[in-house]
Amino acid sequence: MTFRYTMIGAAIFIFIFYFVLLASLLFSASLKGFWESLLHPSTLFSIRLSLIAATIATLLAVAIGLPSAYALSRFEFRGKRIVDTFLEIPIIMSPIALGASFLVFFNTPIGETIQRKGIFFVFEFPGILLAQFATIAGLATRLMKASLDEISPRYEAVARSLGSSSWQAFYRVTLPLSFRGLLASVILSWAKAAGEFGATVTLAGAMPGKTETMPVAIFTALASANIEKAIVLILILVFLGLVALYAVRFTGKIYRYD
Amino acid sequence: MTFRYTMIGAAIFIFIFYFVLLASLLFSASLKGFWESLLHPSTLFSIRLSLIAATIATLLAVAIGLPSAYALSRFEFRGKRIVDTFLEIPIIMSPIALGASFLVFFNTPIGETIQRKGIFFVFEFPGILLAQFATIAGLATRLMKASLDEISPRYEAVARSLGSSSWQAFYRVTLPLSFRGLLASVILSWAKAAGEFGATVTLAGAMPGKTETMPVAIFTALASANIEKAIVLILILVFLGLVALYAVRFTGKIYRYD
Amino acid sequence: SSTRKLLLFAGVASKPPTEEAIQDFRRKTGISVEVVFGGSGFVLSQMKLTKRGDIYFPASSDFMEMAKREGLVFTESERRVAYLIPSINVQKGNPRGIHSLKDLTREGIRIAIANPEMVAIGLYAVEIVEKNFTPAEKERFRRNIVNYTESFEKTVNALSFRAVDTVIGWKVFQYWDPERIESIDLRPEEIPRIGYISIAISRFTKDKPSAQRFVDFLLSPQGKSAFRKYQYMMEIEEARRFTKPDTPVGGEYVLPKEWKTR
Amino acid sequence: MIKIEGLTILLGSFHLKDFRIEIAEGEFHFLLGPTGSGKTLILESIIGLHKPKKGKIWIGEKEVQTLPPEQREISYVPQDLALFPHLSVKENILYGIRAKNHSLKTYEEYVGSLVQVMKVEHLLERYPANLSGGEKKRVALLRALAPKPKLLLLDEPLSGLDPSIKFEIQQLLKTLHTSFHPTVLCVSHDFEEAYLLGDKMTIFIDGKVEQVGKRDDVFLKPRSKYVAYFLGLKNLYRGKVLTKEDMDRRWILGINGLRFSVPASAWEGQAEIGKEMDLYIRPEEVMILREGKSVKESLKRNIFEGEILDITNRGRHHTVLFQTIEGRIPFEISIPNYAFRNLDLSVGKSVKVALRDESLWVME
Amino acid sequence: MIKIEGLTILLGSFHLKDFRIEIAEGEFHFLLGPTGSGKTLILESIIGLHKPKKGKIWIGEKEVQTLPPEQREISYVPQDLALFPHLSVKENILYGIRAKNHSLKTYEEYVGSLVQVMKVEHLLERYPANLSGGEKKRVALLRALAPKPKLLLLDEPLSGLDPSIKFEIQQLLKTLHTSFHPTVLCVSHDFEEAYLLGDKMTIFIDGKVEQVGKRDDVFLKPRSKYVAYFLGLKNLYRGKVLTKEDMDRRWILGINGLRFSVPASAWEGQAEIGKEMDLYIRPEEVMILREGKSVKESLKRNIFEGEILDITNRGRHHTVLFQTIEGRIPFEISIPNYAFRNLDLSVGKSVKVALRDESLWVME
Ligand SMILES: Nc1ncnc2c1ncn2[C@@H]1O[C@H](COP(=O)(O)OP(=O)(O)OP(=O)(O)O)[C@@H](O)[C@H]1O
Ligand SMILES: Nc1ncnc2c1ncn2[C@@H]1O[C@H](COP(=O)(O)OP(=O)(O)OP(=O)(O)O)[C@@H](O)[C@H]1O
Ligand SMILES: [Mg+2]
Ligand SMILES: [Mg+2]
Repeated sequence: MTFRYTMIGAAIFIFIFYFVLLASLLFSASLKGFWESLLHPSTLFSIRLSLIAATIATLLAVAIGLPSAYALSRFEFRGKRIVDTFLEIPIIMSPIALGASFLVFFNTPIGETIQRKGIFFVFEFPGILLAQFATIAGLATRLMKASLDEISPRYEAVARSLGSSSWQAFYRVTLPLSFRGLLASVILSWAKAAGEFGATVTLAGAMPGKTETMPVAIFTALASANIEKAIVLILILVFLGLVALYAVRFTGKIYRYD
Repeated sequence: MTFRYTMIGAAIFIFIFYFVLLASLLFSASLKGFWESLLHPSTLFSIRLSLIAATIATLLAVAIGLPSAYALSRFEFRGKRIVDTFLEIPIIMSPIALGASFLVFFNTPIGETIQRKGIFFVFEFPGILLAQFATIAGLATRLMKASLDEISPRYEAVARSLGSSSWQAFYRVTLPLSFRGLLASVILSWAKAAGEFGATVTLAGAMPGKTETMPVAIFTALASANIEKAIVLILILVFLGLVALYAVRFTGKIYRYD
Repeated sequence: SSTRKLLLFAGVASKPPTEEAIQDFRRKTGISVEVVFGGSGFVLSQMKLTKRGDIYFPASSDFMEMAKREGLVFTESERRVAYLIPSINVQKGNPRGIHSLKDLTREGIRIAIANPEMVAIGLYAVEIVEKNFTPAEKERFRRNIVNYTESFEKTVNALSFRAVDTVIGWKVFQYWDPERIESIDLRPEEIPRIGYISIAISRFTKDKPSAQRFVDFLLSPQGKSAFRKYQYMMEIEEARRFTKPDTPVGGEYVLPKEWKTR
Repeated sequence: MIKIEGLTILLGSFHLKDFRIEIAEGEFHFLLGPTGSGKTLILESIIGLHKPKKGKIWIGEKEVQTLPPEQREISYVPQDLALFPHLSVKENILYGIRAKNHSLKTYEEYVGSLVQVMKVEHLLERYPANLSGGEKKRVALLRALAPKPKLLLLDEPLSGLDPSIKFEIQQLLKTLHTSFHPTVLCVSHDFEEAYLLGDKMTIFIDGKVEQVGKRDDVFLKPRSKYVAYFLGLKNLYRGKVLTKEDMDRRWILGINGLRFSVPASAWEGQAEIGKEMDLYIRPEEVMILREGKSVKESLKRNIFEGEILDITNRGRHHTVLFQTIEGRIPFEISIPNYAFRNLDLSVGKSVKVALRDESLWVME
Repeated sequence: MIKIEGLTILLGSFHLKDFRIEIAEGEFHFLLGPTGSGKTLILESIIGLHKPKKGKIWIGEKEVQTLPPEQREISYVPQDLALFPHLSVKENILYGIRAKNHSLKTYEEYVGSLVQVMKVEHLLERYPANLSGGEKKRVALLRALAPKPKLLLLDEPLSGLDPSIKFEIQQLLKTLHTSFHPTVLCVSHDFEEAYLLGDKMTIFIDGKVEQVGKRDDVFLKPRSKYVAYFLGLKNLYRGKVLTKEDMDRRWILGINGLRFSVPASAWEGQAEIGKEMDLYIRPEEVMILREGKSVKESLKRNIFEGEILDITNRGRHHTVLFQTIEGRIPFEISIPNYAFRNLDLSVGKSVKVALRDESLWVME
């Protein structure tokens, strides 16, 4: 069975690779510094800011991504392939480039008008949301589409033949059926939003007490040579992420489909 | 049909969102500066470095990710779920945290030994590979697993019953059948590696002419307040990414499966 | 306006004293200052792209030169805030036994310097090397360089993470991470220049008087005390103790061609 | 009840042109066609899930092709049933009534009797994942019938089932139809199923309606070779009308030099002498003659001598492959086991067979 | 040829204990069981794709359970065929010979004759995507047979096919087996299929082997109610042995006050008086008596008077639901169409029926 062991061995290797990375973080953190850094007001602020921003950004991404995912999963329409391709823009685009593009955009006449007449994004809280939204919208849509793809369209077909409108069929049938998968997508997107750095720091800036999310705080801690704090912040971020991942695993499927 | 239009509308919105971002970059670039920056030796170096590094990192990720993906797709083994969970570590971990973790790791006794006795990663070319590998290994494995999942295990079953060993069944049947899907996964991973910034800059540094990949060059351009150059570099990076995405779309399936 | 607010673009390296000074300033004047930290050049890009901000406070003098050149700040508003002395920085306990500039040319020493084309301390390092090394020593030194960092705080990181054995940096580094870094002083004749950090008012300011008040505050004894706490040298006389009496402050040094990467 | 005209579906490489069908109130109509012939697409067009290229659809007096599915009052049981896994059996059943905001009160009695007929009382609180295959089918049918649809569409309700469950569902569908008389359009590729359950059927091959009619009209009188082939009929031969006799009440069909006397009633149209036609010999109506036994006058017209080539025991009956000596025409004969035991047949044996008039059918 | 003992499969909630089977060289053996009973898992265990918990498997003289699949010399045709889409038909067929590094030369003649029997000469250069359903099956069978496996495993080769294709493949499998005598283990849930093709069969319900035997032994003499139910047999009644007669050559079975005279050969074991047994009446062997016509002596033992409750035309025959006046026992009778026409039956009519000895079978 060397074939089997080779293949599984590779999988175990990847696991060990990431595991060692996490372990070395733990190994390097000092307990004393940990509590000190954790309970520091600026750390608490960053944690709160990250949680709030990631949550709102995720909600926005779901609000726009769920219908998009539905459209991509169920309908044929002109330009579907292009839309689908564009969902990968945030993957191929370096986050810093993404953030810079926003700065450039807000420097164009349209962008300026938006900021003047509407909401200020640059160096403001909405900027964090925008950066995180841009980073996760594609991913969230993709993941939710995959969840919806798993639900046979026949359920909706039957619901509609029984008198439900397309909206009702969507929220009475498709939504509950794909709920677990959607939830997992949302949690993963949330974790990614919470870890977003490049676009956030470029668009919203690293402003302590204002736009300094966890990853940005890691950056400033590193940049001001505060390694203990950086490690603690990384650990907190990874912890949050792992909790999120665990939550994803936990959301196994309830229903067996036939 | 307002349901349909709402859903499709959301999808179109996401498209426009990313499209406007790209358009504003184009709008802001000056043609003269473009050629100048593009043909500058340091830009050409960064492009070459990015292409080489991303390619090697992708090859490494495939070398380890393909067997892992196979194991995750076909075998049951203890700890499979944990391995699967760890593939998402790079998603939940901020790239900057990932890079910093490597710095921390190479600061531990094990890490130091590796560097002293073996290869130096920090601020060196292998560091780029390591950073990019760590960023894409999880994604590449996930994507390749999805491609393999699409190929019914019955093909292998039949091949083995006809006398092929498991290795032969893998490369004579599973590999050609999933080739297109694997290729698409590889290209997407490559694009992500090419766009990797946070981990690379933290681990491998930003040494012009040595470890300055495209995204790092974008950052240094921004960090040296050279915005024109940054925009041009972003455009080049996005162009490379779009070519890769187009290549992904182009690798449609050849075979209809029954 | 009623609630006056200033936007400050600041180099992240001087984050702790800057934050303290801002607090003191608000307590004193009621004007709050929002600050975008980052690499000095990176925040300059942000200022340029967003056409916002009242004050620019880079952690490295060269970006101030660039800002002045590009007309992003009022040239006449520039004030020097603190003075910096270059030194050799090594890992705590000096495991590689580096005691002098010459030791940097030893085989196998891993050196980082800041990018001399972007960051002032990088340029200073080059000048130190050019001035004190023979061509052969210079060659060995250059072989030992493993990284140009894009900002000088990254040089500190490199040392903190023990990614390199030594960096040519500011003497003040040792106070930022005293558990991991110590400084080896250069001999006074080896120091070509005294570095400094300065502050200036941005062209994009909408409230120049308040901005001016902040600059003035920073230069007042109260403002300076915040920086002193972090061992910055706030008067030229303090710096002169480590140099020859005629060592210039700032000024131009043209990067020799061989050091150019782009 | 339902009428479709000019239905045209174009989807990728699939083309269906000008499909038409008409189903009377209370009829159990089967739409039969080979796999991939577009049956499901036709159902989906009727429901409104697929937008056909062209075509008109009436349900009752109403033209419905512009209505959304939820207003067409058609219930649908897809092949995979698609019971809502997150709802209990009861909630599944009541889904349609609730979706239409109708009062449960008015449906109580009707649904109650349905529940009884379908024997699902004891399942009401369970979830679909905990039902057996047959139970699932019953619940799906019940869910479709509960909101009293004007039309019930079934997509291959009997395929892929174990034989015992299949039998149970067949019985149930029969009972259901006799008790509640819903108008049903049922799709299948299995003629036997359609024969057992359907009043009428539409046979539909290669995008063309080949035959519409009562089940016996189709079974006993297939209109074309394609239909015959689809029904799995054997013993088809190309022949030519040689003469007519018995005051044109019979034709003589020549095949390989043999003369078959076919009643003119076996063909609806007029057949001139010289016309080429297909003859179909129904295996279960061929009689193998016992030696020495007398033969009825009416059977004497079509007596052939030949040899037995093969005998297959099919459990409930035997199939004998017979070949005429003259003309070497092989045909299959199906005989009941008790008759087979009496006949003492063996491969290679020479026997005479007589063709009953009921065994003969011609097609153009 | 192949022998399996003590095969135990535990997989999630699925349990199979101590399964055993034995198949002789050249036998066409059917493994019959309801959906989800574990048939595919058994096949996979034999091939070596699934590692069973316990059990020994011999192929020929060799114990194979520790060998990897490629060394077991078993070919496999899965339900979905799994023709390699990236290989032409020819390459598909030669895959096995190539995989074993055998010389193509030595197989040329054999494969050539297979290609001819299977009628795929004209398809060799095509790719699987361009084949019809029936063609695909043929190629898959050919691919499995080409490397001369010791054993051929078929997973539901006939299910999900259009009736006409099904018929074609049935014929082909028959031809194949008579021409090349491969040892075949075929899995199915359809008894009729097994009856038509199989030499022997193993019936396997709820994790238990219920009956093993020749096809007629199973069909005519089901060993238990479960088997009978699985075979889709109707007319099962619980009765009690009342007396014996005719020198113990016949028993009298009492059901609802009626007395059935059953030949002792209808049960292999000894039955004491008072024992409860199931009686099965085979519908196609029941005779409806024509008024006034004389009855053979042997039939006189089991004549019952009753009423016709229902008549169903099943196309190739009619089913009559008959109920005895005394005891009110309902049973189905199946009669050929020509007999039905002569009998002039109608619902409600009183008739007498006679049970041939062949129609009676008892089970414990
Ligand atoms: N969404 C689609 N896009 C393209 N072609 C399709 C689509 N849906 C169905 N088809 C094609 O249309 C044809 C008819 O499909 P349909 O499902 O209606 O057949 P069917 O008669 O129901 O077959 P079956 O008996 O297998 O259910 C098939 O050839 C199928 O491949
Ligand atoms: N990998 C698996 N893990 C858990 N349970 C399984 C697995 N594979 C099969 N089973 C279960 O084992 C049982 C037997 O499966 P199997 O596929 O052998 O049945 P089968 O008799 O071939 O049915 P069918 O006629 O539907 O093909 C089923 O209940 C199935 O759900
Ligand atoms: Mg269909
Ligand atoms: Mg199976």
